[in-house]
Amino acid sequence: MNKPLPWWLRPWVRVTAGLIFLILLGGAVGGIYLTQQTPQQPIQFPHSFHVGAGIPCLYCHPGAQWGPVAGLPTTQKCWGCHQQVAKTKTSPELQKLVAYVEKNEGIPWVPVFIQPDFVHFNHRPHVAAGVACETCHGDMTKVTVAEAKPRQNMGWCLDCHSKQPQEKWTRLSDCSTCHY
Amino acid sequence: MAAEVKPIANTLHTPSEEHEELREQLMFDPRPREELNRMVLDSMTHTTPRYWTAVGVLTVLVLTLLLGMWGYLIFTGIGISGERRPNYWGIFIVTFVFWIGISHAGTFVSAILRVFKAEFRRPFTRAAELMTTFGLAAGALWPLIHLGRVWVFYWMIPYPNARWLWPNFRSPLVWDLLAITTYLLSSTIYLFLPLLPDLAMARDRTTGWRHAIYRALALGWRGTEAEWARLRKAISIFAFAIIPVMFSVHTIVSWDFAMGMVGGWNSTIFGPYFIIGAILSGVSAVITILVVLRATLKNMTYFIRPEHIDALGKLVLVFSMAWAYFFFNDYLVQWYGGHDVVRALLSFHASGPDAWIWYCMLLFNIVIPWLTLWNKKLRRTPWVMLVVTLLINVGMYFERYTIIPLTLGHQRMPFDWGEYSPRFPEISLALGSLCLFMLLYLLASRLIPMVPVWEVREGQEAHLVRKVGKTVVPTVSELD
Amino acid sequence: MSDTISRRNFLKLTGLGAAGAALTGCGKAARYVTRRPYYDMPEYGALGESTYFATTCGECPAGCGLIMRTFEGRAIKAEGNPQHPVNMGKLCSRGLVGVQGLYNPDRIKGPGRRAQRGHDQVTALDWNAALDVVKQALGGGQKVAFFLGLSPDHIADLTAELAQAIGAPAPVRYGALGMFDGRAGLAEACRQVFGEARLPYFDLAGADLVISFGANFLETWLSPVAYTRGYSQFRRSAATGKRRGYFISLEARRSLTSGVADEWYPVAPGSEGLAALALGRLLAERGWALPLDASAVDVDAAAQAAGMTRAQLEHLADLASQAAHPLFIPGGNALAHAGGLAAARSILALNLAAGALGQPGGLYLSPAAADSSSLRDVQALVDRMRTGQVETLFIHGVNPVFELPPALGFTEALSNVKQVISFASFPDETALQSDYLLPDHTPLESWGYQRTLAGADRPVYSAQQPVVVPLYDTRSSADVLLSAGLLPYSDEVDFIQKKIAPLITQGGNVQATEIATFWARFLQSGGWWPVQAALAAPSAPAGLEAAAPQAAAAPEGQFHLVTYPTQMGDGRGANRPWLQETPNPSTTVVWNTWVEINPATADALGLKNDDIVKVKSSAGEVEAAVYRFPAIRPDTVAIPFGQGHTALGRWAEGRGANPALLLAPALNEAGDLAFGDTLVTLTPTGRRRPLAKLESTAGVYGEH
Amino acid sequence: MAEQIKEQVNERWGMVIDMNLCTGCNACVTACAMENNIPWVGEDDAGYGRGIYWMRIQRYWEGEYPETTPSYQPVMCQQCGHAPCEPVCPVFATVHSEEEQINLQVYNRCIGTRYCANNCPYFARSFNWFDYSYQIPEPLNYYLNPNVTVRRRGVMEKCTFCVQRIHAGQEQAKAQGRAVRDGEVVPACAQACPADAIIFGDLSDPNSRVSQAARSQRSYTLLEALGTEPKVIYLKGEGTYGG
Amino acid sequence: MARRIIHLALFKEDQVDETAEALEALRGMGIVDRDISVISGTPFSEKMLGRPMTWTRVPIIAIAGAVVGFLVAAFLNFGTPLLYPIRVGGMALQTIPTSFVIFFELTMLGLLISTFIGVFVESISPSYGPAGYDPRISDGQIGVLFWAPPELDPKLHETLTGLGAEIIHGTETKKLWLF
Repeated sequence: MNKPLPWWLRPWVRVTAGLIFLILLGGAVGGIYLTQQTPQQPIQFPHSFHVGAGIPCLYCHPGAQWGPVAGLPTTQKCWGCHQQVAKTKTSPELQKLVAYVEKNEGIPWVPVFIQPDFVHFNHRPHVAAGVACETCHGDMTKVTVAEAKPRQNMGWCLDCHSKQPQEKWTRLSDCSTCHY
Repeated sequence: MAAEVKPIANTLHTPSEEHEELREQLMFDPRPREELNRMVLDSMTHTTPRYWTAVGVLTVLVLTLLLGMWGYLIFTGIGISGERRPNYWGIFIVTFVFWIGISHAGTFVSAILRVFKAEFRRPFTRAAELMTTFGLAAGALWPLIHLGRVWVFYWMIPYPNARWLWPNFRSPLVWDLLAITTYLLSSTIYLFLPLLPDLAMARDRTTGWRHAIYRALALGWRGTEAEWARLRKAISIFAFAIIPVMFSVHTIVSWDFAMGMVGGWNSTIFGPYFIIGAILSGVSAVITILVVLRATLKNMTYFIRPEHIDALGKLVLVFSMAWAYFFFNDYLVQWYGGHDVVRALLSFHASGPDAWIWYCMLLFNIVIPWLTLWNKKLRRTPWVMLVVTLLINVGMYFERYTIIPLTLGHQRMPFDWGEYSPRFPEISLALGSLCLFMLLYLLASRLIPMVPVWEVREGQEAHLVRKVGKTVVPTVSELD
Repeated sequence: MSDTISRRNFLKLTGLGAAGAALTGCGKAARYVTRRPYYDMPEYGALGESTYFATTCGECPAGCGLIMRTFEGRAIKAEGNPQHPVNMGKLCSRGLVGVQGLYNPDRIKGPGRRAQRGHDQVTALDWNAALDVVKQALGGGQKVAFFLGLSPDHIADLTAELAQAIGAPAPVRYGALGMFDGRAGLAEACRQVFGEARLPYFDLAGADLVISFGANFLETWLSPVAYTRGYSQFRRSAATGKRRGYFISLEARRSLTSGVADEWYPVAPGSEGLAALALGRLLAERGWALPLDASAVDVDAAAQAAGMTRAQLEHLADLASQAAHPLFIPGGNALAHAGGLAAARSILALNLAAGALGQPGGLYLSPAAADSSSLRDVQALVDRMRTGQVETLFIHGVNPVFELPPALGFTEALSNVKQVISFASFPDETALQSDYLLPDHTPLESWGYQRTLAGADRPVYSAQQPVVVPLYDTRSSADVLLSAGLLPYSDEVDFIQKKIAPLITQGGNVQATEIATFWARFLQSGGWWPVQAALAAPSAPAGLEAAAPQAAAAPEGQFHLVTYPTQMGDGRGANRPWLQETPNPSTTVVWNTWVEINPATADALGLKNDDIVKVKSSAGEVEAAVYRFPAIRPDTVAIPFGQGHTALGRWAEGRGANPALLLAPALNEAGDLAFGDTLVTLTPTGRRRPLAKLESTAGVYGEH
Repeated sequence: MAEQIKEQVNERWGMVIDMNLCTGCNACVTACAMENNIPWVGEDDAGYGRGIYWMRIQRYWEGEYPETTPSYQPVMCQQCGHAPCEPVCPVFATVHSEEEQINLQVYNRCIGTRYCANNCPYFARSFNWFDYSYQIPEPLNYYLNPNVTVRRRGVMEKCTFCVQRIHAGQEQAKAQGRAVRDGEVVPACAQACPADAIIFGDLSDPNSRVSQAARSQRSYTLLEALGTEPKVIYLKGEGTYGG
Repeated sequence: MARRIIHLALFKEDQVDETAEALEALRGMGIVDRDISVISGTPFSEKMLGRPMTWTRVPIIAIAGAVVGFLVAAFLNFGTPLLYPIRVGGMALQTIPTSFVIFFELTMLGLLISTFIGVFVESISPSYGPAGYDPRISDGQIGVLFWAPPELDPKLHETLTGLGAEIIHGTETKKLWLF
């Protein structure tokens, strides 16, 4: 007997349901992917080259040693070296820097390592405690444009904090250390 | 309808006059199993336009009043409710306690009566257990609705996260979560286990999608001796274990309040007080439901007799008295203790702008039951019982209202005294959860055998004539 | 000016959009906010470190010193300047919410020309065109008039010079706060008693007994932060080794100040002078040398008129005669009567008799002459406007359409002025009636100075400097006025530097030999002041006449009206949402206007809390909700000032009622508005509108 | 440098409020709001009891006219040692800081049960009924303090003793290799208070100004009978000032 | 092993006594209890039909579940506070009075869930008795399923029909559940 298929078995229902599912899944995946993407920078700054040239991190990000924010280099800081670098005149990427200098504008760097609003991070104690930059920011000799290290979440922070001596743990696990 | 079916007079004992009343209550006019099966299945498959209208209306109401409003609440904020400083808890928690209370009696009636082998329980245990499950389903929504950030409610669930930060097991709310989860799961299982033979029965007599559902749910039930033995064992474990769980649930709900520092809440008798209140409201709700089922569901006049309602009515009367005792106990001690805050609070309950709630609570929970339920005739009149039990539930709702927002409003700092009045979204959500309960019940009434046929039949067969010497022993419990 | 400021190296921050924008929780926009950098920003400014600037609070004329915390080019938090002699690191609510003025979204964002007065439509104007308008207008000579607010002082000095240069009448300087302070009366009384028209400064810190006659010095009077500081010292004993100060207040309504008084006497409005005179007589009997002859005063009658008993006055006299450093403070409410000047004189004379002049715990005279005008001058200006003698009116720092009693006719007279040029930063009522809007910077964006008149024991030049780059296309009014080239100053900063240059030689906290260094240090420390307390001691009195003002009791069915400014100040605070939400100290009401009525009176009138009542005087009427205020005379009602705006942006508009509508333009001898003599009737409207308040509305004070 | 810094910091922050000096002017309330990014809620919600005040001045009237006297009681989170709000939170969103010995509210952990607010006998907690801070129009949000989290709807908040200032002070002291000085850390309310009625400091240091004031015979704590061990101490009544 | 034919003898619902007799008769014919299973729509105890006691693991599973629940509770109560120690309200990290609540709830949860799991697992696990089913069982009829050698067929038939049973030879083992 050729019974009509129940509605949930009909092809168009299944195709539609499948499509809706795929769209939702795609949206979710895409949304998550977009938030995890490394942002576009105004200048494709090659960290690997600069670090390889022996420039210490704190030269361009000096705030890390005395305050909460490491800071992004100003146009002047770049220009301080680059006006003496021959390549500045030839490299198309560096022409952008020249343009900023000529316009007397800052370079609109996009900060990459950003903690959420409710997390208050301070570089100084970490630098003072001897934490190397690459512990959190990755090995910059292998990175050109800065990339966000994924999953810098609270568990990641605590992983390191919990390895500290016991007497520090009270402070390092205190909620108000980061959240207020 | 029932009159069409003739009793199998040749095989079964004809009741003598003096036992007739008792026997009717115990359904001592037995009918063959086949007949009972047919009647129950008939009630499940028989739908009228009125039924579909009710389902449609309730579905729309649930979608708008409950789900729509909840969505709106989530997207705008708890502020659309009437809560404010200092009444941080309002209708949300009142309704939560109300539903948890309702959900108590289902299990209470079923498990306690099962444990005590009270024979009259048989036809309505299923209806009561369903009430428990759906009452819990409606109630368990409320802590979620109440949350300021419901999208992270799972932080209350104990699971290992990257931070090794677990819930606070010293918080009564976590106890609540565990207790309600336990109770919801166990009461659902407790509903399901005795349902197995009936599902198998339904499986054998249906086709199409119903058959598919029942086949899946009946777990291949055949009725072998091993299966029956297993079932008996499991049911008796449940009947004994679920009673303390049930008591713990409402005790823990009461601890949400009693553990606090709020004047008027910090009371050691809140646990039993809440339990008694819950059972009072729950048994009343069972009666309400039975009356409604009897009037609306096909063939139910055979299974649910005024005598059942009568017996439950006696229970309600007893619990109304017990509730009054606990209420007085709580009130007197708090009043006599003489703390200024509490005294001001108690006089606020009785004389504040919302005093009518307090008086209605006493009227509905004490005066009306005491005036009506001593009378057997009234107890056997379904519509009277419907009215009385509905009023008791309103009264119990008022009790929770008095305990929660009205008490929160008058605490230790008069500068921060406040009044609470629910706003439309809260009322809508509360009505929506009532609609959800009714909708679930309506749907279940057409999906699940509302009468545990095998239990009824078991009872009836157990009453087959047993001669002990020269007398006839009518009940199994006496036989044991 | 803009050239000067470019050194400040700030850039407005638009990209980061503050924490608010970074709140979405997830998504690209939140995680990777594009930060627009501040080029030439000193590096520390880009490193998440706050930068602090000393400046002067512009929210009221008291001139408290501020330390503004800025962060990445944004002004974050106003903190008090601990060095500043006026506030010593302390601040009041008004100063604290100054940033909500700076970043107010309703600010006027650029110059414009209004198509029609009273209408919203404004066509944007180029600053060059605007400057031409000003230049042309200034050519009008004596047909030009300036109406200025009480702050800042450098604009006043500049306009005074400018007026002189073009032959225009001297600028009129007036504001609601001055009106409520009774400034003109106070200065005039000082002139009569001490020979110099200056504002007095009462050294609360050194006193051991203070009797206040209607002075709300803890809330708004003259320099509330300075007086609260003084009050705090007055109440302590350890610091001075003396016993805790004792404070008595005579006021019809228990204001914030009277609220902390040890004794409060609800005297009838207008009878303060009489009470002071009677007290004087009793003190004279106790051996005080009163500079005026009070022997004619009938103490019993005076006590009765004031609503006191003789025993109470005797008690006050006993306390005063036993005190080592008694102070008698004549406050705004005592001065705002027909006999206000006489009252002030009587009260100041008590200080004189106590011998508390020019020493700790006594009375000083402020160094500078009180340069605010009296309402009489305003009335003269209104007359000139009405008769068409004013072609161009420049308005700066004041909102006369709102602040002045409409009965004075300012708004009507405005229609006879050919062009009105407003420098307002906010679209206030007066700006709405102006033809040209040439918005000035808000105080936190501008240069300037304020001479402290009555809040410190020394002369103070409080420095004002921009803490952020101007947010919008606004321009300093001083620069605008100087652009006409009529004065020998290149720009605002040049003007200010020339004005403060004489201070270099006077020593003080800022030491420098030439103006550049002096200027830098002047800005850095927040102003100039002598290191030591240095105020003139008042001189001996001339013969004083003892005029006993007759206080009239309110006729049956009518009530005295007390109008007092709240944290809204002269009304400009109404567009600061947090000032609106800060509870009024006495009533805890927020966001609205209320009428304070004694509960007994309210019962007699059948009024409950939140009932809307119509308050009617000879000049006008307003409606507001009733607040049953237990500490007010039964024959008096009080309405706070500051609300009832018809303009001034989203948070101020259409909120509450403006009691100025009720004030008749009756002046007293000193030229002050005798607003305390206003009589009103109350008519219940039958409507209700619950007042928003912080205190419990449930059953604490009787009503459920 | 790092070696010199004492790792164990044992401050016990406390506050003394002298009620004889408090004039009830509400400057502290405003200062608190401006420092801590507290949003305003508007007339309707404020009137409805949704105003967010980390501290508020309770004004009570005493006596009959004409002896009607207001009494002003500034009340903020009392930073209880035995805080009733803490154990009831199911998710540890309000916890006791071992480090600062104060009560913490972790906004990002809060799920909004509002249990803590019920259980606070001082009513010191405010709930974000709506996204109030989210509604702050541009550019008014420019003044928001970057050191304080801007709260969104559905979370509880309360006075933190300006913990961001405490941290900044400790951080600065540490960077300079010294201990925090008395008076170096002040919360916004104490900083603004024109009457200087609020003293803040380290109660564990017997010589600090706040400790000396707390030992005064005039001192009392709010709702002392509840045993919450508040860190806010009030001074009232006659007696010599300062102990 | 050769496929044995399953026989099903159906008795009316009131023929309990006859069923018992039939079982007795079957045993007399040399069919062991293991090869017989009784299916019924109403629970009859083994005693009533003279059958050997059946044996179930449900109670043991239930107790095992309760023990697991207890251990989980112990971990949550006393283990988790150590993982991230947070102090609240001046209480100790691990409080005994509050732990009773958790212990109780989780033990009960373990007990009840595992009871169900026991029932479920035993229900769907294969049974060794003769399979077979007839929908009439759920009408209250009593079925006796048994394997019998073909040579007994006539005898069986005679005996069982004599007791009033309806005999179905070689009942098919219908699939009653999903798998």
